[in-house]
Parts: sequence; structure tokens; C-alpha cells
Amino acid sequence: MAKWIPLWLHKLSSPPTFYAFAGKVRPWAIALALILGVIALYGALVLAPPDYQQGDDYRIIFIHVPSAWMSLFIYAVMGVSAFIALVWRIKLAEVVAMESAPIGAAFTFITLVTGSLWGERMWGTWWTWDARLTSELVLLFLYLGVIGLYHSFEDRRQGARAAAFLAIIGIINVPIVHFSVQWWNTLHQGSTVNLFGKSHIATDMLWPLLTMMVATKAYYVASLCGRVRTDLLALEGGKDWVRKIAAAEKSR
Amino acid sequence: MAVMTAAIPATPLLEARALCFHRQDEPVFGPLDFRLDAGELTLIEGDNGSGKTTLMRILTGLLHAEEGELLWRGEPLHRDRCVGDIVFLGHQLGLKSELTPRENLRVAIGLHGHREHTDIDAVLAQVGLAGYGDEPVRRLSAGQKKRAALARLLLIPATLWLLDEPYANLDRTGIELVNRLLAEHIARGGAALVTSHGAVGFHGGEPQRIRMHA
Amino acid sequence: MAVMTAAIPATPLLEARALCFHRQDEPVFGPLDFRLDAGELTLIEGDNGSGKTTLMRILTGLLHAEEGELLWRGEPLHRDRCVGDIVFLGHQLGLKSELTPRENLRVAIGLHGHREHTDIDAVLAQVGLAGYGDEPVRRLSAGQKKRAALARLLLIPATLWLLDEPYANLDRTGIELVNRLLAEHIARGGAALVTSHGAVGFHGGEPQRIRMHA
Amino acid sequence: MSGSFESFLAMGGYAAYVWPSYAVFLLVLLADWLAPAFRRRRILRELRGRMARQSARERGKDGAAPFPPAP
Amino acid sequence: MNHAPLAPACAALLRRDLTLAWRQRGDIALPVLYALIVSTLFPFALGPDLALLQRIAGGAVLVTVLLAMLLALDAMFRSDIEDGSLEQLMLSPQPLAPMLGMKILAHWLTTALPLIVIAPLLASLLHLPVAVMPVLLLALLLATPLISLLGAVLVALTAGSRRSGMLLALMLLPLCVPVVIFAAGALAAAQQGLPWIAPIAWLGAALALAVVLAPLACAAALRIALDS
Amino acid sequence: MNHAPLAPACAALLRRDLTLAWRQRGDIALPVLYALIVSTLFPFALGPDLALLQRIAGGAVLVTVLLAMLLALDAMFRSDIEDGSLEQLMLSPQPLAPMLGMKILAHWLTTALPLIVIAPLLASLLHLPVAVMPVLLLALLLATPLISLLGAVLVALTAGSRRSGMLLALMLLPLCVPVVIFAAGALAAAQQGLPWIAPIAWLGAALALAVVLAPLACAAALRIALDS
Ligand code: HEM
Ligand SMILES: Nc1ncnc2c1ncn2[C@@H]1O[C@H](COP(=O)(O)OP(=O)(O)OP(=O)(O)O)[C@@H](O)[C@H]1O
Ligand SMILES: Nc1ncnc2c1ncn2[C@@H]1O[C@H](COP(=O)(O)OP(=O)(O)OP(=O)(O)O)[C@@H](O)[C@H]1O
Ligand SMILES: [Mg+2]
Ligand SMILES: [Mg+2]
Repeated sequence: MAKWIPLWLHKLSSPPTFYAFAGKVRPWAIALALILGVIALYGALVLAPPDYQQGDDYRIIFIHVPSAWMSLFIYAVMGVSAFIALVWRIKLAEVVAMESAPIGAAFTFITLVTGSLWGERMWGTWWTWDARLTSELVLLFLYLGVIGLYHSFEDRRQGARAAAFLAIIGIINVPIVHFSVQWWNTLHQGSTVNLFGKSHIATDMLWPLLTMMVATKAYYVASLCGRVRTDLLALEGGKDWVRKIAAAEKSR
Repeated sequence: MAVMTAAIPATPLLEARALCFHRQDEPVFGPLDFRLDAGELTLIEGDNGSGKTTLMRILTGLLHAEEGELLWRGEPLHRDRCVGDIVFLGHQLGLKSELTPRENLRVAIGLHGHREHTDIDAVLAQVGLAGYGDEPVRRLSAGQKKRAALARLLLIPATLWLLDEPYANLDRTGIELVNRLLAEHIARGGAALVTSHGAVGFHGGEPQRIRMHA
Repeated sequence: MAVMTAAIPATPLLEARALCFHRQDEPVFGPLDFRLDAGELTLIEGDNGSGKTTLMRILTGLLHAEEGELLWRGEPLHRDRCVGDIVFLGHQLGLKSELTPRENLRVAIGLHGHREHTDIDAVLAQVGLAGYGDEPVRRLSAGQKKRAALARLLLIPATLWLLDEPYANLDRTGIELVNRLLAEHIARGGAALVTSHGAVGFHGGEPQRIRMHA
Repeated sequence: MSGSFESFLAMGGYAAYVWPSYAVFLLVLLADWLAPAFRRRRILRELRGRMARQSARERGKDGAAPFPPAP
Repeated sequence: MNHAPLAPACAALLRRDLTLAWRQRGDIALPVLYALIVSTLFPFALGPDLALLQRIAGGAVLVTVLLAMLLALDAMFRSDIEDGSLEQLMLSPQPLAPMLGMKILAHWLTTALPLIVIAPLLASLLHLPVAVMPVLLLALLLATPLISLLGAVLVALTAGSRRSGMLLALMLLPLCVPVVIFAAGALAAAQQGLPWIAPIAWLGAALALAVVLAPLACAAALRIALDS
Repeated sequence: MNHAPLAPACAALLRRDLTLAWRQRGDIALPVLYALIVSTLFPFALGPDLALLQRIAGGAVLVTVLLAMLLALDAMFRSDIEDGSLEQLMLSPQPLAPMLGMKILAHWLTTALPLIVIAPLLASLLHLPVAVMPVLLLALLLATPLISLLGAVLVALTAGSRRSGMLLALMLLPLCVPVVIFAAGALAAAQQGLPWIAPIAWLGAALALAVVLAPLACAAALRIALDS
């Protein structure tokens, strides 16, 4: 393992330590996600006024856009930890990469479904083969490919490495999804929310959107913690600390 | 050991220190220490399922053992360092069944290089396949296939032979043939690791033995 | 032969008269005469490529010899007459590598019927695979696969065992196991034809031998 | 109140698009949240099986059980 | 000696093949995924012209499903031959024809059935009118077992030969054409609101005949093919 | 000891793969025949409407050829893994990437090239205008090696896993879609008399990149996948 990794990080990346650590983080993260989520939903469904053009239909944005952002963000996280896993063979990085994939796939799926529902109203069709939609579909397939590859190997670590490789190859798709609206003329609209500059969106529509964004991030952390814990149990099946947990669970 | 090496060299050809292998956290074989010098023959013994084949695959670099050390000429065994110097004959012979033995051997020479003073016809005759050089491997009997795979050993230059049950399926003359090939290889300064269940009489003295425990 | 048959019966179990086999007009083995009675063990000997495997496949009825006669209980050998009474274990073991030994054996029982007083768990333990019953065959070592195939012999009712190199890949205890299984089968009034290259000590006396010449 | 609640449910006539979106969002995330719990149970069950199998093998090895002496 | 009765033997074999298929479920899903890929690529290749897609939808789904079935056909006996299981099957005291019938059934269950299940999805990807869907399903339910049965005979015939792939395709083509003609005829009629019973009835009759004869032919073909 | 130089090693491997393909030429012909079957079945499935056929011809040929290639992709390393040849290749003192490059080249020569050769026949079965034919061929000449190269990486990744089929299809789809979009774009432009250079140039650029990177990625993937 690389020398420059700080000691606390090194320690944290030992499976039993991280198992305990994730167990502590998880309730806090999910509580944050739930609180912010409820606030954002209230703002989205009740406080935000109907759009003068689209009526109430635009309220899908509060689900669609944060999910779309998460689908890309999680892929980036997965790609980075996959790289770390391949280069330094750190078990924890493998697990983080592999367990991010299902969460990312869930958000991608939500993006596709909500986008389709919205498109049915706005564009009169639930699906067209334009660049953004297609590349988002490709993103879903990439996630599914990573998940499938991981589980198709008998040796989980080997599967993790193969899937990490695929994740790294697939990372070129992320900028394509993001910039597709600029590179090709698509039916899908371009950027309206600008985190650092001025957004082309009313404030009482913007704040629920941003709150929801933070809520989904917190949810990601919480879900990831749960999944990583589970996967560590499977991966470390031969170790004593896991066997103790297994034996304890049985007696319960 | 009655072989022709000058003296036991300082750095052994291959050395294992506390080598362990786990599959999904189940131990396959325990800590294993051995050293192998040029001009030395070592027999790996063990019951069915004790990990002999697994050990061989680790030594080729195809499998990766996380625990313990494996040194090749004094340095950690790594594909780039040992490749081409090790030849492996496993349960799967690595022959294309649609090609003839001659064609199969030609590919091996192309990939691994040609050992001096050998040629395919002579080698085929030596392993008892004279007349079968142009028959597809698919049509050979089990023992004939094994002989075709043995012919590869003779044609390519490699210091270390890893032979996983080379005697299986061979008749008496075939067993004798393997023993002779091993003796010649050792005398030439090569080394060999062999697994076998049968009681086999090597030429040139009693080999070193590694016992595997499941 | 120290076996428990009452007396040599008038009609042998299996009889070959001037059996010849040609492949594309090339003779594979010459005219062969032998008889095999219930309670008898016969060893087929011959060099690599002398036609032992081919002979076995003819005896199962999978291959067809045009010349010579082959009688099963006095009548010409025909699939309908002998089927189910002959079991064959060849170079290919006939195990599905994705299924576990237990599942493989269950299929064999379904197809061939169940021999009385046997059960899968006991048989698996008997061949030394206790604890491996639920592992996919793909994950077993070469010798463990062979043992799983041997377990099939014990579970299904058949009079004649045709075993093509049953000893290959087995360790000492495995070889001993095959010998014991054969002795028990013979004692039970069964018959067996076995090919092998190794020098194998059968229980119960010297077996009859058939020599094949290439 | 009930009137406004109904209009809230009606979503300006787009209920058929808005509510399914929110439902999918919540259901998918709920499924994602519950999945590891089931997997955890299965993993631990399989691990206990493996532990049992290992000890069976150990026993088989120690007792020289596989090959009872020939009759 | 108690030889196994037929019914449990059939059950054992069917169960084995289904278990195997389940263990390798990735490979079963292959035809399904190929069918999905083809249906996804079509709109890309043809452009998203709704009327055009609708026009070709029925035929495209039919061809796609049959093609996906053909893919898997080749493998019907291959692994059994390679690992010696087929030998063991032929040496078992069971009549070969019902055994092979079971293998064909398992093959149909594991390749055709999933395809039929996703056929509506494929059809709706290509915007097939909903009214035609039942006819499509009926046509597939009759056409796919027919292809499985006829295909099995041909696969058995080519089992022993080296150049099986090409031969198989060559012999299958003439068999597929009539099946596609009848099935597509029914679809076209339904799409135009005409009666579509006649072609479906023909398919049904052919299927009934094939169910009886194909396993027998398959057994005979296999015996011939492996005697080398 | 004289280790073999690279060029003769490449030649030996290429020659081996071509010889093998020739010995099993029936199996190489399989994709070609599948493509032929599909193209023959289409007119039957859609009815002999000339304008309709002409309209879909370019796209249909494209999809058919790519699909036929995918069929053969799965087998790229399978037999080498099964009989232990791949192990021997990895143990040879040659850099793995160029060796795999040779295998990919052999695969392209034996599956894609025959398909490209018969593509004009397929296209004329579907009444593609003659003027578009050169564009079709050009598109295929660029798209097929791209698919071979990218596919090889994925095949290598799934080499050590058992459920390879489905995964492969799953991972291939995202790769095929852009290739088909560009190739079909060029065809559509040509069919309408518009300039078609831009999409072809994109394909060419992607191919150039893939030729360099894919063998390396393939080697890395294979090392990862087989380490079990
Ligand atoms: C299946 C159909 C759809 C898919 C797959 C989809 C996908 C996406 C993706 C991936 C993003 C995130 C882009 C990024 O962060 O770079 C996004 C953002 C967005 N989508 Fe969609 N979308 C779909 C339909 C729609 C429809 C119908 C509308 C409304 C007319 C819409 C409105 C938006 C908006 C407003 C954003 C935020 C853009 C920004 O500020 O960056 N989407 N969509
Ligand atoms: N691919 C695999 N996956 C998982 N376990 C395996 C695999 N191959 C072998 N094993 C297990 O690893 C152990 C060692 O197997 P190995 O093949 O090395 O034994 P071996 O000493 O070569 O035995 P044999 O004498 O029978 O060839 C066995 O218990 C076997 O069940
Ligand atoms: N499928 C086949 N087609 C053509 N010839 C074959 C085929 N199988 C074997 N032969 C040839 O027939 C002869 C006898 O082969 P067979 O496999 O019966 O030998 P064997 O006695 O079993 O040898 P071994 O001890 O090596 O297993 C050999 O010369 C072999 O080359
Ligand atoms: Mg072994
Ligand atoms: Mg033999």
C-alpha cells in the first residue's frame, strides 16, 4: 500500500474498523437524508408555485434533476475508487466501487422513468433516441454491466477487479451524458441550474431542488455504508471477526 | 544428488518462503517452504485435492498467492522476469485438437523460441509419435495426446519444467520416456517440479520431495 | 479365480469372436477372442494407441465393429438387450461441471435406477468426497472428479463395469479404493473389464488379461 | 381543506405524471435500502453452512474415516 | 436390479437440464439480450420514424425471436457430447426418444419461453399496435416449439460432424421460411383486421405432428451421428 | 537459450488461428449464413413492398452484420481457455498485447471480412440503391474492426466468469449503439444525397484510437480475469 496514505486512512481502510465506522455513520446519514428530503418534498409539492408554462407538471424536476445528478456523481465516485482498487489493491476501495454501482443504477433508473413520464407530456413521446437520453441509457447499462460482472465471478475480489476495469473504461460516458446537450442538438433542454453563476430558475423553485440534492447525497452515504458493511461480511468470510458476527446472529 | 551441477549456487532458481494460498478465505495449502536449484528435480506429493495443481499454477504466475514469498533467482517472482524460462504441462494439455501435432509444435516454437539442435520430426520420433505428425490431435488416443504435449518440452528452451501428473495416461514405455527426458533435462542444468501419484523410479538418484497436506 | 460364482456357466456374459475394428480401412485392432463370465475381472493391456478405448466403446454399443461377433449372454450384442446392464467410465467422466456431485449422482440414479441398500451420502463418504457433495464439480481437483465418477458405479445397478483407466489421477488411497470396489463387485457376481497402464494389485488373485497389439 | 387537498392530489391535471414519478423515486430507493438487509442474512447463513462443511471435512480427515478397512 | 421407470427418469433429466440452465442463467439470458439489442438497434438504424417502425414491428419481432432461438439451438447437445454425458444417457436403460423429448422441452423452456415473455416488450419498443399483440404471442407460442423440435433433429444429425455450424444453418433455413411465412401471414392479417385463424391453424397442425415425430427422428439421427 | 523474436511469434499465432478457422470453416460460415437467413426472412416477414424494403435496407444490413459479428465474438477466447492454449500463450515470453492483437486480427479476418464480402449481396436482396453501396462498405470496413476490438476487451473481461453470455451482451450494447448511430447516419445521409463524410470520419478516428488501446486493455483485462 502506498506510503503517502495518512495513517488514519490506512487504519480506516482495514475492514473491521471500517465495518464499525460505517455502522456509526449510517444512522446519522439516513436521518439527515430523511429530514432534508421531507423539507425538500414539502417545498417541491406545496410551496413552489405552478410553472406559468407547464403548470404543475414541472414538479417532476425535483425528482428528475437530483436523480440525474446523482447518477453521474455516483459513477464518478465509482470510477475513482475503481482506479484506486486496481492500482493499490485496496480491498475497501473495491467494495466502495462495487457497492456504489447498485445505488447509481437505482438513480439512473429513476432518472429514466421520471424523464420518460415528463417527456410523454412535454414532447409527446416517452422515448426518443437523442444523445442525452441514449447516453443516460448507456449509463444504466454500464452500471448493470459492472454489477453483473462483479457477481459473475466466483472469487469476489477477482470479480471486483474485473468490474473496476469496466467501470474505468466506461467513465468516458459521463462527460458525454453531461455535455451531450451542447455537443449535439437534442430535444432535451440544456443547463438551467448553475451552482456558481446565476441560475435561470426562480428561487422558490431552486431551494427545494438544492435541498433535494443534498438529501440524495446523504442518502447515498447512508446506503453505501449499509451495503459496504454487508459486502465486507461476504468478502471476509474466513476471518474471525466475521465468523463471530455470524455465530452471534445465529444464536439470536 | 548425482547431477552435474558444479556446486549449489548461492541464489536458488526458485524459492518459496511461507507460501500460503487461500480461496475465498479457505486455506488451500498451508505455509510451504522449499528451494529448487538448477540441476535439481523435485517431486510434489500429496493426496487428491491437496493443492498440487494449485501450487503449480501459482508458480507459473497464473494464480496469485497473497501470503508468503516466492523468489525467482533471488527476486520476487514476477511474470516479466520468469516468463519464457518456465514451461508448464497441466491436466489440460494446451493442444488444439483440430491441428496436427506438427502444427501445434510449430506454434509453440514460434511463441517460445527454438531450442538449439532440435527439430520437430526428430522430437516426434523420440516421443513415439512417428507417423502421427500429420493426424489431427483430436484423433489421437489419450496417451498419444500426452506424448504430443511432452514433445513441446523438448523443442522450446526453458530452464524450469513444471509437470502436473506427466505420467497419467502413459504406458510403460511412455513412463520410461518421461523419466529419460527428465534425467536429460537435469543433466543439462535444467530444473523440474513434478507431481505424481505413482511410484516412479527416476534415473539419477532419489529426488527431493515436497509433501502437501490438504 | 477366488470368487463366489457357483461354476462357470454355459453361456458367458460377454464373448468376442474374431472381433476386428477398422477405421477407414485401417485396422485399429486385430482379431480378438475373449470371454468374460459373471464374477470375473479382466484386464485389457496394451500400449498407447493400441485400441483399448476403442474396444471399450464397441462393447458399450456406441461404436459398431463390422467384423467378428460379439455375444452378450449368448446372443449378438444389441443395445436393447444389454442396455442398463453395462456401465462405462471413460476418459471423459460424464459429469456436468456446473452441478454438484450430489446432483450428478441423482441424475444417474434417475436414469439408471438405484442399486439396493445404497445412498448418496454413504457412497460419497466411501469414495472420500465427504464434505464435497455440494461443491460444483468444476471446483474439484482432477482426482476428486474421478472419485465422483466412481461413486456413480456404486449407486446404479449394472452387471458389467467397463472402466477405462480408472486409476488415472487418483492418489494411493484412491487406487486402493478402486481395487476394493472391483473386488466387492466381483464378489457380488458382477464382472468388470479394466484398462490400465500401471502395475495394480487386485484383491482376489490374478485377473484374466487381454493383450492388444497396435 | 379537503377541496384544496383534492386539487393538490390532482396536480393541475397532471397527477398521472407527477405522482408516479414521486412513487418511483420513493419505491426504488426503498428497495435499494432494504436489499442489503436480505443479502446480509443470506451471506451469514451461507457462511454458517461453510463453517459447518469445513468442520465436517476436518473430522473426515482426522478420523481416517473415508476408507474403512476392507472386509 | 431395479431398472428405473420412465417417468422418474424423464423428471430427473428435465430437472437436471433446468438446474443447469439456472446455474448458467447468464447464458440463457443471452438470446433474450440479443433480441433486445436487435430491437434497440433497429430504431437507431432506421431512424425514429413511427409509422415505419409500426409497419415492420410484427415481422421484425418474429424474425428477431426466431433468430435468437437459432442461436441457442447449436448448443443443444454440444456440452453433453463434450463432457461425455450424452454417452451416459445413451447407455442408460431408457428409450432415447422420450429422453430427447425432455431435452427439447428443457431447451424450449429455457430459450423460447423467456423470449416469448419479453416479446411484448420488444413489440412495444417498435410500437406494434396493442390489438395485434395477442396474435403475435399466439404465433410465437406455436412457431417456437416447432423450431425447437425441427431444429433438434438437425442438430442431432450434425452432432458428429465437424462442420456443424454451417450445415445446421443451411438445413434450418428451408425449415424456418414456411414457419415465418405462416406466422407473419397471421400477423399481417391481424394488423389489417382480417381473420388470422387459418395460418395459425396450420402452424398448430404442424406442431402436433412434430411433437410426435421429432423426438423419434432425433433419437435415430443421434445414433447415426455418434457411431464414429 | 534463444527467445523467439516478436514478429515470427505474431506470424505463428496468426497462422495458427487462420489454420484453425480454415479447419472449422463450417463454423466461420455460420455468421455469414445467419446474416443471409435474416436478410432472406425479412422480405417474407414484411411482405414484398419494394419501397419499404428499400427504405430499411441500409439499416437492416448494418444491424444484421453487426449482430452476426456479435455471435462469433463470444467464442473468441473460449476454446483457447478450455484446452489450456491461453495459459500457454500467457506463459510464452512474448508481450501479451500484440499477441492478442493478432488474435483479434484473425477474428476479424475470419468473421467480419466474409460478412463484408457478402454485404453487397444482402443489400441487394433488400434493394438498397447501388449508389449507397460504397458508403455501406466503407461504414462496415470501419465499424466492424471497431466492434471486434472493443468486443475483445469485454470478452477478455468476462473470460474468467461463468455467466459470460449475458454480461457480454449487456456490456456490448452500449458500445454498439454509438457505432450504429454513426454508421447509420452516414448511410442515411448518402441515401438522401447529403454529405456523409463527417460520421465516417468519426468512426475512423475511433478506430485509430481503438487499434492502439484495445489490445493493451484486452491484455490487462485477461490478466485480471484469469487470476483465479
Ligand atoms: C427519458 C428522458 C430523460 C432523460 C434520460 C433525462 C436525463 C437527464 C440527465 C442525465 C440530466 C442531468 C444532466 C447533467 O447534470 O449534466 C437531466 C437534467 C435535466 N433534465 Fe432531463 N432527461 C429526460 C427527460 C427530460 C424532460 C422531458 C425534461 C423536461 C422538459 C427534462 C428536463 C431536465 C432538466 C430541466 C434538467 C436539469 C438541467 C441542468 O440544469 O443541468 N428532462 N436529464
Ligand atoms: N477452480 C477452483 N475453484 C475452487 N476450488 C478449487 C478449484 N480448483 C480446485 N479447487 C479446490 O482446491 C483444492 C486443491 O485442488 P488442486 O486441483 O490443486 O488439487 P491437486 O493436489 O492437484 O489434486 P489432484 O491430485 O486430484 O489433481 C481442492 O480441494 C479443490 O476442491
Ligand atoms: N476419433 C478417432 N478418429 C480416428 N482415429 C482415432 C480416433 N480415436 C482414436 N483413434 C486412433 O485409434 C487408435 C486406437 O485409439 P484408442 O484411443 O483406442 O487407444 P488406447 O488404447 O485407448 O490408447 P491410450 O492408452 O493412449 O488411451 C489410435 O491409433 C488412435 O490414433
Ligand atoms: Mg491436480
Ligand atoms: Mg484410451
